Amino acid sequence: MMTELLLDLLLVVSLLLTALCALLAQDLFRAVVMFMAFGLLMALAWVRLQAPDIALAEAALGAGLTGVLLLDAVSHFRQSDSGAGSGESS
Amino acid sequence: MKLLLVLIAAVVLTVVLGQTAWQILAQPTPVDLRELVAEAMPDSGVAHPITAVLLNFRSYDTLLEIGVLVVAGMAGLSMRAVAPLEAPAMRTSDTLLQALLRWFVPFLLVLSAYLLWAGSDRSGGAFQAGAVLGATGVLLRLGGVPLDFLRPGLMLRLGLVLGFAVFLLVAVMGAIRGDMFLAYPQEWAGLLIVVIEAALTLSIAMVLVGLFAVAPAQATERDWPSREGKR
Amino acid sequence: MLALLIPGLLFTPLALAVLCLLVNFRIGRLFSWVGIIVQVLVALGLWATVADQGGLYYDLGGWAAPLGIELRVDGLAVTFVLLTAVVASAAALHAGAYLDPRKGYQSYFWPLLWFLWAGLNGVWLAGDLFNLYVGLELISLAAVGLVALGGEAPALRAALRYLYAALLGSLGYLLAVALVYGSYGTLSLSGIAELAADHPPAPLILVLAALGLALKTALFPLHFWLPAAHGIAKSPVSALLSALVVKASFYIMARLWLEMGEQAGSIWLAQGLGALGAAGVVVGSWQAFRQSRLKMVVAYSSVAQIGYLFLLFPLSWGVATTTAELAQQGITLHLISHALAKAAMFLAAGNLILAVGNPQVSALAGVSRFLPFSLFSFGLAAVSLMGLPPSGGFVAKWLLLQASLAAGQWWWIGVLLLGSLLSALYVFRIFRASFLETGSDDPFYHPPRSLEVIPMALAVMAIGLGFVANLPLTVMALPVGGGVP
Amino acid sequence: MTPVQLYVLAGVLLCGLGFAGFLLTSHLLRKLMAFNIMGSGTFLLLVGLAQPNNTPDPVPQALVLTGIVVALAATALALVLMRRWYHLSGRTDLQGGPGD
Amino acid sequence: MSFASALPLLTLMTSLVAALVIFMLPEQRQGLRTLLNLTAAVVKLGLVAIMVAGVFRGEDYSISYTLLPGVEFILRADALSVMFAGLSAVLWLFTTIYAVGYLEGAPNRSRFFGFFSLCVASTMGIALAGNLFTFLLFYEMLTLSTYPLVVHRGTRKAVRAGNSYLAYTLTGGVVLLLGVAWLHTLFGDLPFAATGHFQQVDPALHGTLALIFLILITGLAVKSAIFPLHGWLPTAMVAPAPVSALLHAVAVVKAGAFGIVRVVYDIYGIEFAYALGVLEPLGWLAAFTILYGSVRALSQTDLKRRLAFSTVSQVSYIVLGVTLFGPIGTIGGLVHLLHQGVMKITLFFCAGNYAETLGVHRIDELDGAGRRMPLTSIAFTLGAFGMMGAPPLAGFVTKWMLGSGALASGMLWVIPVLVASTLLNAAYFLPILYRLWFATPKGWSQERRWGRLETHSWLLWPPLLTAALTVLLGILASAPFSPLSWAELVAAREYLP
Repeated sequence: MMTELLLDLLLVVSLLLTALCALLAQDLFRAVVMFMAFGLLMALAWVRLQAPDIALAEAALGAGLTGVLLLDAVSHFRQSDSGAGSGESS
Repeated sequence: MKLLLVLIAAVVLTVVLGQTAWQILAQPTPVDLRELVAEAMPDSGVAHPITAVLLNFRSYDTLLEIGVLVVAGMAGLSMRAVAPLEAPAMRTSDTLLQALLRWFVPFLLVLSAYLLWAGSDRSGGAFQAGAVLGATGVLLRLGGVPLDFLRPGLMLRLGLVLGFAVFLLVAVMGAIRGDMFLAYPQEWAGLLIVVIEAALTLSIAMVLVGLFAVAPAQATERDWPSREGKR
Repeated sequence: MLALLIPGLLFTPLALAVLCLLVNFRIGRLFSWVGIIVQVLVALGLWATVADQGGLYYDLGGWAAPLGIELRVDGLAVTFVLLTAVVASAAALHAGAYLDPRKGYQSYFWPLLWFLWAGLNGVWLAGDLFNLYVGLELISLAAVGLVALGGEAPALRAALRYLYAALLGSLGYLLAVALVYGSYGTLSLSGIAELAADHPPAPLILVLAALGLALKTALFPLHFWLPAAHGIAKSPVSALLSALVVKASFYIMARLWLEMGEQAGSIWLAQGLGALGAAGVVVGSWQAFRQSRLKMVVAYSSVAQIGYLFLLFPLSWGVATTTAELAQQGITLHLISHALAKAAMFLAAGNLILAVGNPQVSALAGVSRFLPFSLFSFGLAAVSLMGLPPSGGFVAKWLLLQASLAAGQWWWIGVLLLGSLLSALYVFRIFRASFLETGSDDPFYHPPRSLEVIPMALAVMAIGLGFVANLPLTVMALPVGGGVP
Repeated sequence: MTPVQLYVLAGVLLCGLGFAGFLLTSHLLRKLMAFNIMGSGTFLLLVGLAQPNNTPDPVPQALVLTGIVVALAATALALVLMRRWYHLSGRTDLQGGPGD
Repeated sequence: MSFASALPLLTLMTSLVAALVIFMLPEQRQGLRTLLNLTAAVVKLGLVAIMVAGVFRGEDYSISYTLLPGVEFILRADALSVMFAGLSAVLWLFTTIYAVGYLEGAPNRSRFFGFFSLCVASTMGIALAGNLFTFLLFYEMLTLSTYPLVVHRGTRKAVRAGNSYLAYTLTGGVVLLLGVAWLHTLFGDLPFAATGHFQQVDPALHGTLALIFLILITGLAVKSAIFPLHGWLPTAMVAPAPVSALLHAVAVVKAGAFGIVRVVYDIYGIEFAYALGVLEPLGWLAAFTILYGSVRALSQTDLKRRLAFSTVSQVSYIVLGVTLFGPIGTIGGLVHLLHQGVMKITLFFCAGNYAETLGVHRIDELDGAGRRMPLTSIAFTLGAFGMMGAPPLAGFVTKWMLGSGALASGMLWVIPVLVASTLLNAAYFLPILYRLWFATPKGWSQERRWGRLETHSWLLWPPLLTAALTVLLGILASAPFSPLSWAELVAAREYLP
């Protein structure tokens, strides 16, 4: 019981950390990779919430496809834009 | 200033939301849909409750949701004509990716078929299967496989709306029979749901690949000469 | 009868969306003409039936409410369905002549339009919170697609800003839905309304929904995305967006408020929303006055007119039932007359710009002499917009004044009266420009009659609403009578 | 503390995080990720709040599935628009550029 | 719906339908347009005549329609409304004839005559409105339909005048709306009824009622150009002469004055209003406006502007008459509503003739115009003497009644105001008359000729006829159906037995 809760806690903390990294990473590429990791961790969280269907969908759609789409976009922007994003926030 | 304001707003949101969520968790709900779902399952035509909810009890949501997907696909398609499909930049010469694809694609196709089939009695279903199929398409595109059906034309648009059209036809059949919109005849429910799911899988994949394909390819310096000046 | 009308209403727009996607612009136009006839007839039939027999719940898929999704077919919903049929038909007919069929991307106009129409019908009738979310998203994405159509840089920019605002707004609403489901275990609006008395909803639910939906409705100061999106889109699209799309999110907000406001609302939320609405009236009007481009004037005017809608909240919270009814009637009439008038205005503005060949207000000199018809439609619409009699807008303003006086909330009176004057300020700026004489030569292109007649028809309806307001007011008050047909 | 409470808390925090991220970044791609993070938080709340004892409730799970697809559609559309906007203006935000 | 109850609606429709058809007519169809205009004017005159006869016999023409729950749209012909309707119908006929001649060959005539007809329709609506709500509808419609007439010339100056006109009248309309809505919230729908509604009202509401009275009068005072809300009137002079004639004599300022009459007599009731103590301040304001307008008129060098300030002054006679508690004062005010219209329209027609024929706008250019245009100048002279109140002209009747009314009600301070105003009238009209008849002509640079007549015949007849009316109204003041006897009829109904 306790270990499970610890595992859950670990999962939640890493969820938050990856989310934070995805938002704060200077490099856009790294941000997207973090975002994909976030998606995979979300899939795990869904398993823990007794929702295997969502877990599958999250892995396939959330992490997988969204990630690929984002990555492709990054490579599109990348040449001129690496590391500029968050710095422009006003 | 903005930073401060937004942070305060976000913190307030988090605290109040957390507090409310806590109260809600502590109180039982006056209605429990689980029982209703369990009662209605035998009439749903499928064995998996989530599939039953998605494609039978709340099928109207799903119908509109596929509509959203088609709209997104269409809006994307209307943007095309900047990057021709055959743009050289799209072709990759990465042999590793090519090799990977050769092994990976069949696996993904099988996985997609499995997910679709599994949907009626356990986890899985059209969305997951469609997503996997879509991912396969995206990989193929990244690998430089031309995928002729993505050329602008009737085939692409037909693929885009096929699932939606099938769903819609089934929906209106209910009304034509004198029943409610979206009602299935009970003995046919299982089969109809499978048909809808199969068509949806194809369309979902199509929309996703389509949207991926129409995004303008990497811009070259001469496309935006003013860029440097702004920096 | 209803057994066929409701499926017809849901099915035709979606089916037409599919059909139109598969063909080019001209054939799509042909299909759409047929679709328009069907939709208008069905909407009229539905309205007449409900006016005659009262409203009802329609269980989609044969599954009754909390498990399935029910449609709430009451007087208010069918009134808006009819309004949508009228305005969307006008915009579609106008677009058929206005858009250039030679541009390939224009063929996407029809399917997007039909999806938008389907989404709007869905939202008016929805009786389920999550279904409202999906409907809202369908509307938003279709609207974004319409704004972006053609993919020019300014349009893209407007579309992106719009899309992002819409996404954030929807999430706010979805959060509220999550909280509702967590509290009640059901999503059915009627079910929640029954439960709300014994299980008061958390105040945050309404606040979140209000914020999210206010962003989508472009309530000041969350209106930043609206002028660009409505001002840059093609005129028929602008007409749809201003007349109907922003109203959909407001409608959801209003329905939530009327079901849960008594328990979850507070005087702060009610007065706060009203105050923001009032600020929107003033700021929007002033901004409209300062715009140099004709369509931007009309777009900012939407920001101002949307502000009035939010007076619903203070005027229906903690007041006598009759006062709240007055406020509801006033707001509904305002919504309808604004929809008609604003659509007319955008279409007329489109015609004027087409004729003058220049989007600036100052380029309108001489228009009154050579293009009196288009200007006159614009003027009639403006009469309703300013709330001057005889028009739907005036009757709405009258009811709102009555409600404010009866509620003893005199501060809204100032807003209503000042708003009238401010709207006159920007409207008459346009007339001033067009009454200037330029000379005896006619330098303008004359749009075809078919283009000119449509805004006139809408404007005449906006005016005529002032004379027949009693009828829609009676019908929109019809509650659900119960039962399946 | 039960696991569900933990995930609900995570949902709340993700919402706050995504909200702040959405407003504070100007890069369209980052905004989009923030939107998705906030969306994930909302979905966690939707499911988590509905099953306080962690007995699965198929209805909210189905809703979340629908929600994920809608979010994906929006994301994909945003990406297409964003990439085209970048193509035409060379910008990845909406602060300036043509038509402002 | 019988013919009798449809009469008010038909009267309204004649000009409304005329307006719509005229809007549709192509610019070149001048003959048809003129025919339409004149037919509509004559038909309307006929309908009003029938109603006048009917009301005299004691018949009641009324038609109502429920616009909203609790809000009625009422058209009703009572003694007061047919009085105003009759004035409008008669003067509209003259003005139409005049306008056709005046605008010959000018552009935008479809627009002009369309809005012209709408304007008259609104005035008819104001006359026939059966309750405050209906009155408000037409009052606002009047604002909208006169704007295109004011800016008709399309010059920057005209457009600026239009702005000022709108700024005043729309604000006034909004204020009036507030008052009407407030009354409605308190008392529901209030049809106009002789002796008013508030005899038995709860004394606790007196303060509120006084405040609402102030609001209503403020809203109405804008159009009736009571100081300090008169600023738009002189500016609006850039409009074409027939428009000025209509604005000053019939439509706009009279609508305001008529509204004040309605509010005082048929909503509050003169006795209640007097008891409330709101009449006397209004009387002072009217008196001040009378003097102020006259003094300002003295210093104007532009003919139309001088006439405009004269209007500011003269319209307040009506208001002054209303505030004099007692039947005689009432009669004086009501009669002036009609007499002033006839006299002032004569003056504006003449001013238009001078401008069109001789290109004269300033008073010092009028030297010797009487010899060049004797008929016009005779008409002008009659109008001017009428304004000054010289017997036996129309203006004398009103001043006499006002003076007697003041004496009867014991408001003696009114007498010096009347005397001073008469002197001032003389001071600004006599110099004009002197220049017309006795100064030597200096020649006119933009003179135009129309064959034998001194000016275009369509421009000549209207002022001659209205001038003749000025004389007749004075001489035949006590004849049956004269304005005076009609006003006596009205006054008899407005005071409690």
